[in-house]
This record gives sequence, structure tokens and C-alpha cells, in this order.
Amino acid sequence: MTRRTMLQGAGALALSLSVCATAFAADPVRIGLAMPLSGAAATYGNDGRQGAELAAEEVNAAGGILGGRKLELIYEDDKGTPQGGVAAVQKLMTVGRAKVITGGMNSSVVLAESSVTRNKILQVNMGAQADAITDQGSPFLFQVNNTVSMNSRAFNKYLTDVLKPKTAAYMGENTEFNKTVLEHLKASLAAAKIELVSVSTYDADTNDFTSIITKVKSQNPDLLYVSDAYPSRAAQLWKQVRQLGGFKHEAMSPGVVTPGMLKPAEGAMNGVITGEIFVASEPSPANQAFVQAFRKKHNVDPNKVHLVAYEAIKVIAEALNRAGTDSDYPKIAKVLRDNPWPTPRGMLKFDEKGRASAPYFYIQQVKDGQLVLLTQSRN
Amino acid sequence: MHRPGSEAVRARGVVKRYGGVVALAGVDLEIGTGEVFGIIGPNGAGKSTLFDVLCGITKPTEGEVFLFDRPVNDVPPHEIARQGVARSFQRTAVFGEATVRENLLFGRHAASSHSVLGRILHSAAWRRDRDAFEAKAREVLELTGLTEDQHRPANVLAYGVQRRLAVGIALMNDPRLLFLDEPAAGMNGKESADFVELVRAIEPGRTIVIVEHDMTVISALCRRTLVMVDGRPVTVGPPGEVFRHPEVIEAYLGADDE
Amino acid sequence: MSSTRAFRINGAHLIVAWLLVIAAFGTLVSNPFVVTLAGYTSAFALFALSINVMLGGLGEVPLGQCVFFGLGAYAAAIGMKSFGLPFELALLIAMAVSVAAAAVIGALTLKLTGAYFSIVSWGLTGVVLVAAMNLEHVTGGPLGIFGFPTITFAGVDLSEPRGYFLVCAVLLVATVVVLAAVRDSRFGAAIESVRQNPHLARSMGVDVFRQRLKAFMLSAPIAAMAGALCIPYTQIVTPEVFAVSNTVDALLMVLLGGSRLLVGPVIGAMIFSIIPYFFNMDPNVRILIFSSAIILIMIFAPGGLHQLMSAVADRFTGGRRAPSGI
Amino acid sequence: MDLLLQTLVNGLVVGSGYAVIAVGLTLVFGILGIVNFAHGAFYALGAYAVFLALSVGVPYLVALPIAVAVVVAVGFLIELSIVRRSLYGVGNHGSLIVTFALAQVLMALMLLIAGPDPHPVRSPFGQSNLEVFGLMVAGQRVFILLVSVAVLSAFGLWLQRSVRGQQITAVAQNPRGALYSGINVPMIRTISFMLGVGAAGLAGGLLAPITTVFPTMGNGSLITSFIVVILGGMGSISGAMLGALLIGLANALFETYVSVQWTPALGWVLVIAILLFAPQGLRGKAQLDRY
Repeated sequence: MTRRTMLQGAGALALSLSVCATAFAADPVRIGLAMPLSGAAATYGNDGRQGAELAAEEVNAAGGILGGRKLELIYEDDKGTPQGGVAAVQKLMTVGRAKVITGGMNSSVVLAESSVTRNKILQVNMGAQADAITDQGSPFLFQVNNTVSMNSRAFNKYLTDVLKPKTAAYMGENTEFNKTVLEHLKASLAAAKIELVSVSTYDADTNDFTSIITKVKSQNPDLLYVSDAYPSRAAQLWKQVRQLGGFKHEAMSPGVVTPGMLKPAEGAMNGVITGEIFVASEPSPANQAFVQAFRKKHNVDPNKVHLVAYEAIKVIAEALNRAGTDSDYPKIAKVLRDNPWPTPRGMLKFDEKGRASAPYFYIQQVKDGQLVLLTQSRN
Repeated sequence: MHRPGSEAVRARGVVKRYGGVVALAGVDLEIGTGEVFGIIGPNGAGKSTLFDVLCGITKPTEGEVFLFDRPVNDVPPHEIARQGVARSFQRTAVFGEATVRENLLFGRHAASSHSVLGRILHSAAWRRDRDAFEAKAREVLELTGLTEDQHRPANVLAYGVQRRLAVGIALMNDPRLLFLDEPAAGMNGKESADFVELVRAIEPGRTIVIVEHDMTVISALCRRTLVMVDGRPVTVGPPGEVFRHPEVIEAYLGADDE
Repeated sequence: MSSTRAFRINGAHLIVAWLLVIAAFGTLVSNPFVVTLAGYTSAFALFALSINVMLGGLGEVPLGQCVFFGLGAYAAAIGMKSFGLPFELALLIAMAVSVAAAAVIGALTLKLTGAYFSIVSWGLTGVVLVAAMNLEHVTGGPLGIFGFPTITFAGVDLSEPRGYFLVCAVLLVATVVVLAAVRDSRFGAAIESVRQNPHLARSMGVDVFRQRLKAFMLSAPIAAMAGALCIPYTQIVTPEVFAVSNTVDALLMVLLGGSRLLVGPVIGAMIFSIIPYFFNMDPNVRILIFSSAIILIMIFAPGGLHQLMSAVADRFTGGRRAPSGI
Repeated sequence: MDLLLQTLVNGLVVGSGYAVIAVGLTLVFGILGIVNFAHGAFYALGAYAVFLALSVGVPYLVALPIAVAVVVAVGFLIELSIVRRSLYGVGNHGSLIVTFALAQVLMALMLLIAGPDPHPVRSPFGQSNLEVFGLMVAGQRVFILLVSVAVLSAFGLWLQRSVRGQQITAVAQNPRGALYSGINVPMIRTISFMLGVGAAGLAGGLLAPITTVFPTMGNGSLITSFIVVILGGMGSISGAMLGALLIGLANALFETYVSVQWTPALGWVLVIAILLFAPQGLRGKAQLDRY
């Protein structure tokens, strides 16, 4: 081996190393989003996509993560069914070569997906709220949105301590989300010695509530508590409540009232009290930065689904960056649990079950078609 | 003449009403075992209704029908078939989509006894049924002259050939009593002649009842025939005699205007 | 029995050929997503086969077949979760439960035919879906039943893609063999005669109602097995298993493959699952294209692919081929 | 306010909405023998047409007839291109699958054009209520009641009185007989299909202000209309109207006095009972052949 060939060898070696390094550096971090993009829940998937894309653009504009690697979002339609969710996640993990799985708007779909990702890949559940998801305690599973229980405890406290109705009635769609809401409502009302005079659960296809509302009115409760996460049906329900004269106090389960619900309600929801972990009008600089950025892109205020999608992508990016890896999931999970994460809502902390607890809980009331802040409580 | 007391078919005071319409107004009839018996009458005389009642497809409003001295009024049609009574219909005569051979296989169905499991394990019962079917099929194909057509779908066969296949299906279970509903309808001279040959060939040891318009077929095959007019039995007797009966002439040719 | 001798030769060959294909696919294909999807497709092909027992066999459209699919899933899930039974036993119980249910439902609905039978059986899925949502202590309500221990079948771990695919595929082939035998048996001949000409069949001694009921009770356990075999894939059983959309998907598989061919539904299942896997455009556009294709098929080849293939084959062989084929 | 009286009124008003949807299905199913699974999609098409017309400033009372015209035109094109070629004389599963696929195509198109989010449709009667001796009925619902009664009775009369109407009834009873007596059966079938889907479009337009407009809104109404048509008896317009009012009342009473969550199953239990014990339904022809 003459000196010259060795030099050439070394040069070639150095060159290939750097090429490989840049290749490594240039290789985008692929994040897989499994969301409902067709069928009845497509509106949620649509919102999730907008929130996630905004966050990814911001991260990439700031130079990407792990030494300049850009984020790349790949989507799969979970069709709103457990089978669809499992197929979407498996496709993202293998064919899509995603490093992280996120998305998730429906609890039973995320539950099915969590069995596929358990101990295999980091999964950050954006929107689904059923407690059962995080109760399983799978190590790489995190949830950005409040669980149903967290929201209900904070909201029910306001109802029993501030509103103090003598009697109450419940109306809600027959889903697992509402089942937990009803359980918490019954517990809070019983503790405050408030009588729950009637409970009506209706199915997804119901679009005429006049006879249910008529029956509830005949028991003239002080408070009507409605739990329905589906915008068009909820708007229509409140229209019919208005047509039949309304109730003294009216409340809507926390975390579901969105502009997409207020607009079709055409003012029928005025006076309704609800709660939320996020309010577009919240003055803090972090929140306003997010709201302005979103309004610039879509000229409309962001809703809670946009928020949790945006936060999920931002938290994933920063966690991977701080852990310095996109595949050592035990390390990433530890980093996620040990550190608070800056988000438009303030600093998010994940508990040992992977649940993020929102720093603030806002009580709001609908006034001429807009959500107005009543009070704000620290969690 | 037939041996008394051993009738294949006996009808007592059979009446059939559809709502207000009286299709059969009191029919009493005996057909001896081994006899070839004809039923004739102008359109709307109740021949087909009588055919359906006698072979047990429809139940009479009043009266009683006995096949081989056993009452069949409240016996379901498929049960009657299993007692050796076969029928071939005018309209829905064959299984159109299936081949001739498969048509015969369906005919054989009632007699075979193997189970599905038998089929998988080629059990003795299945093999016995299969060989019995092969033998019977060959015999019937020969009889009805359909041997070379056996793999062709039934719906491509000429009308006359389909009628012969219909009789072939009925023969697969060696019926003791065979009902034929207007078998020669729509056949040309040669086809109906062949058909008469076929019936003659299968006649021994069997009772055959034929409802028919074609007088040549009736007189060629039947020793006795019943004439029906407006739902009433008018006369029974050898074909030659019944044609001279005044009411029969009037029914067929219309009243002679004086 | 016409093609008896021929069947024994080419039948045995075909079974061996299918098993070889399965073994090869199971070992050679490495991508776990494709292998698991193939397993789920085999399970769903079983459901399509059960529908074809009614559609190809009796000429009836069993929109309510997903009642047995769901019953199988729930019975197996409850068997495993609340009674701690092994999957094999839970599967058998699920199939037995579905046969009993078929006897009752069949006795009620099989008196009807055509559109009425389809709509009443569709109605049943509506009633059963509402029951599954509301009987929470039994069915776990809207969230359903989840959190199963690791599911194994004859020692094979079903959460592992290769194992899941092999078990589902072998059960599929076994079912095809049984159905082939049924079709050639006395019972199969009776069913075919009832489908083609119930009036004539009755006059030949076939108890038409009983044969329809037996066919219905044969199709139920196959659907129940399909339902139970989907549990290792989804790891959760929700009321949506009773949704009529499951039946419609399986019906599309049958129509794609051709209802007159015994393995038509299996071919249709492969096409139905594999095509979307390659196209990953906007899901709504995919639904648009897929549904339009179905319309075109129903206009130009109502017999599905089978009709197209045999039309092409006829053009080559001059049309002397007997239509029967495994 | 007397609960029972208000429940009955609610039932009747909702029933009238069902009537308009169901009569469309009766026409297509009863007369053409097509199991039309796309009926819900035409209902949604009517609602979307009204929504799109409103969004370009056309007032509701003008948008409604336009919507019906649009749906009738789409019905004409579909009958000509797809239905005529594949569905007449084909076994049941043919019409089942083709119409189901057609429903998916229409819904996917609506979703791609108008997006997945639900849209409100402003009713010309706003949130006004009609207070009639203590009973409350929303303005829009009264409008639905009036329009459905007017349209259905006009249609019933037209069917009996006009030549075209009698031809439709003739084709319904005996297509072959009608053909031999010189009726242009294909043209009558096209008209029947257009009328059937037009009725669905009208129902969509009428109910849109109450249900808001979203891509899969047709599914719920499809199930309801099948229940009503079977209950009322196949092919009978008056039967469909009677069945619709019956279902409206039964649902309202059951929901108020028995249990809300089991109500969706009520419709189907009634249908199964009817088909098993009174197959011709309330007024339809006994078309069933039974074993």
C-alpha cells in the first residue's frame, strides 16, 4: 500500500463518512398520524391535520431537530373503527417507517391501536379522552388531551359550588366518553345533595330531540346538563331546547364546545355554561402566538382539536431533540416524564401514566355565539 | 280392469274454492294401481286444480284424498313425494342452470342417505349412493334418450327434450305413482309420438295419471279417462266412449245451434 | 357426485397447492404489516364464505350475517375475558352459540325471501347493535371489551404476525374443503335444487324450509369463527362488529370474486384488501373510485370476476367447459 | 303543558317528515322493485343543494324548489346511465349493491365538494314558535307539515287522475302487461325514479334547517324510510304516509314513556313483527311468496 493510495483511501473514507453523516442529518424524522379522514368523524381528522401541520412547519422553520433533521408527517385514515385504526398504525410503523405514532380522536380506536404500539413505539394520543387508554399504563403511551375525569371534576365543582342548582337533568349520546361524564356528574351531584331527576341517553342517528326535551321539561329541573361531542347534532339539540323554552341553567360537557358547534347553533346556545382546557382569548404570550399563527394560516380561531394536535407534534419534536434519539423509546419516555413542556396552555407535565394535566381549567359561557371566559381555576 | 280395493288414488267429495270461485265442485274418483289414467276437459275445467289436489301440492277445501289408501290431506308435499309419488309440472319443469346429469342428481336426492361427513370420508353409504345413482342415471338417460346430452345445461335443450328430462327427473326415485301435467303441451307430432313411446316404456309396475289436451296422446296411452267441465266430473270411461257423451261434445264444440 | 373421481384427484392437489402457497407466503414475506393484513384478510374471507353459503347457495342476500360475525366476536371475547377460557374453547362456544341463534333467527326470517329477507335481517342488526350498546354489564357498552391476555391457538401465539396468518389461512382452507364437500353431498344438491327451482324441489321430496334453515345454520358458525379470529387483530370488540357495513364489505368481496365459484369470496377478499394497500391517496377519493368500480362490475359482469374469467376461458375453449369447478 | 298532548303533536310533526322521505322510497322500491340504498344519499343531496343555494344568497323558499330540480336532474342522469342498464330484472342483490355503491359515490362527492364539517341551514322561520293552545311547535316544523301534506296529496291525486299517473300504477302492478298495452315502460320507469329521488331531495331540503347538513346525514333517514315503507306496505303511497305517522307517534311515545336508549330498536322490532304476521303491511300488496 503506497502512501498515496493510503491517503486516497483515507480521503475516500472521510468523504463517505461525511456523506453518510449528512445523509443521516438530512434523513427526515417521520411522524405517523392515524386519524379519521373519511366518514362521520372526518371533521376531527381535518382539524387534527391543520394543527399538526402548523406545528411541523414551525419546528422545521426553526431548523428541525436532532441536528437539522426535518419533521415529515405521514397520514393514514383510521376510518373511525378499531379495525381501521389497527391497520393504519401497522402500515405507518412498517411501510411508513414512522418513528412516532400520534393522532387518535376516538377512544375505542386508540385503545385498539395501543395494543399494537405497546412496548414497540412511542404513541402520543392527541384527542381521545377515555380513562381506560392511560389506565393500561403502557410505558410508551402519552396523552395530551385531558382525560374525561379531570375535566369533569373541575367542571362539576363549579356547577355544585357556584351555580348551586336544586335539581338537575342529564341528556347525552350513548358513548363511552359520555358514560364516564355521567358517572362523575352523578357522584358530584350526590356529594352536593342535588337531585338528578332524569337521565336520557340517545343514539348517534337521533336528530329529533323534541320528545326527550318535552319529557325533561315536564320535570322542570333547575339545570340541564348535555353531553354530546358531535358538533352538528349538539347544535341541533340546543336549537330544539331553545324552541321548547329552554331551562333556568344550561350546561354542556367540558371540552367539546367548538366554533364548529356554535356556528350551526345560530345563537341557540347563548347562556350555556361549559369548561375547556383552552381558550383562544387567553392573553398569555405563548397562547396568543399560537392563536395568531393559526389565524394567519386559516383566518379562523383555533379550537381544542387544533390545539392538542399542535401540542402533540411540538412535544414530540422537543422530546426527541432533548433525548437525542428518535428510536430509543425508553430514554424518550423518561425524558417526557421528567420534564415540563412549554405549550400554548403553559407548562404541561406528564404523570407516571402518561397523562398531561392542563395547568388551568377555564369556565366559559356562550354569549351571542361566542365563548366568554367566566372564571379560571388552577388544577 | 283394476283390482277393486287396491286403488292408487282415491278422491271423496273433493271441493276446492278460491275465495268466491269454485274450482272443483265435488269430485269422486278411483284410479287402480298400475293403471294409466287420463284427465281431460276444456280450458278452465279445473283439470290443473284437480291435478294439484290429487298429487298433494294444494289441499282441498272439503273432501278427502287418499294415495295408496293413506289420507294425504294434512301431509306436507315433500312427505308425499317420499312415499313414491312423483310429479312433473308443465311450467317449471327442469333446473335450467344445471346440466342434464345434475338435474337427475337432484331427482335422486330423496333416496340417498349419506351425510356430509360421509361425503368427505368416502364412507360406504356415500359410495353405495354414488354407485346406485350412476346405475339409475345410466338407465334413465337411456330410457329418455338423453345420454349424449348429459353434460349440456338443461336450458339449451329443445322443449320436447326438456319435457323428457322432466319425466327422467321424476323417474330417478322409482315412483309407484307418477302425475304428468300436460306433458305433450307445445310438442310437435314427432315429439309427442316419442313421448308416448317413453310413457309406454316406463308404464310397467307404475300408476300414471296424465292431465292433457292432446287427444291422440290420451287415447294412445289411457285405458280410462275422466272428463271435467266447469269444475265438475262429467263422465269416466275409455277415451273412445267419452268423446260420444253429449255434454263432452257440447263443452268442446259448443252447443250446436238448432 | 358427477365429478366424483375427478374431484378426488384435483381436489387433493388443490388443497396441497393452497397449503404450499400459505407456507411460502408465511415464511418468505417479511413485512409484518402485509403478513398481519393477510391474516385479517383470511379471517374476513371466512365471513365472505359464510355470506356466499346464503348468496351463492340459496340466492338470498343475508344483510344480517354480521349478527353472527358479532356474536362470534362477543362470545369468544366474553369467554376469554370473564371466564378465562383458552381461545380454542371460546371459539368453539362462539360457533355453538351462533348455530343456536341461527336456528331461532332462521325459523323466524327464512319464511321470507328476496328483498324482504334482506331488509328484515338488516333490521336484526339494528336491534342487536342497540342491545350491545345498552347491555353494559354483558357487552361492556359502547367502549366494548378489551385487554385480552395473549391469545394462542394450538400453541401458536396469535399476536405474532406469522402465527396469526398461518392459523387464519389454515382454518380458511379447512372451511373451503368442508364447503366443497357439502356442495357435492346430498345436502348440497338439495340446496342447489332449492335455489334453482324451489317449487320443483318440493315436489321431488325436498323439505324446502328445512334445507334453507340448515344452510343458514351452516353459514352462522363460519361467520362466528371469522368474528372470533378478528379479536387477535383488533384486540378489542366494540358494538360496531354488528354494523351492517361489515356485511356489505364481505358482500362486495363475494360479488368481486363471483358468487358461483366456491373460492370466489376468497379471491374477492384478496382483491378488496390488497388494492387499497397500494393506493394511498385521499381516503374519500379511494371510496369514490372503489364504489364506481363496483357499479361498473355490476353493470358489465354481474357474476363478478368469475364470470369474466369464464367468459374469457370460453372464448379460448369454444365453450364446451362444464361450469362446475372447485 | 300536557305532556301527552305535546308528545302526540311531536310524533305527528316528525311523522310528516318521515312521510316525505318514505314516499320517495315507496315509488322506487314499490314500483320499480329496486331496493334503493342510495335513497339516503339523494336526501343528503337535496339538503346540500339547499345549503349551497343559500350560501350564494338565494332565499330558502326559492332554494328549495331549485334543490328538488337538481336532485331530479341527477336522478335522471343516474337512471339513464346506471339504473336502466343494470337493475331492471336483476336479482335483488344486484340492486342492493349497485345502489349502495351509488350512495358511497354520492356521499364521497359531497364530502369532497363541501368538506367534512357540518353546515347550518338558516330556516326562514328562524327560531319562531307556533303556540297553539299551550302546545309548542317550531315554525320550520309547521312548514314541513304543510308542505308534506300538500305535496303528498297532490301527488296522490296526480297518480290517480292523470294518464301518466295511471301508467305508473300499471307498470307497478304488471310491467309486462303494461308493455303489451302500449305503455312506454322505460320512460315510465325513468319518471318514477326521478319522482322517487325528487321526493327524497325535497325531504332533505325541508329537514336541513332542523338537522344541519353533513355528508353522512343520509344514513339515518335511509333506515327510517325502509322501516316506514315496509310498515305501510310495499308500493302503497297511502301506506307509506300512514306508516310514517305511525312510526313518528310510536317513537315519540316510546321515547317519552319507556326508554330513550332503546328507541332506535323500536322501528325494527315493529317491522319484524309486521313482516312475520301481516306480510302485506298496512295497505300494500301481499307480494311475499312464503315457504
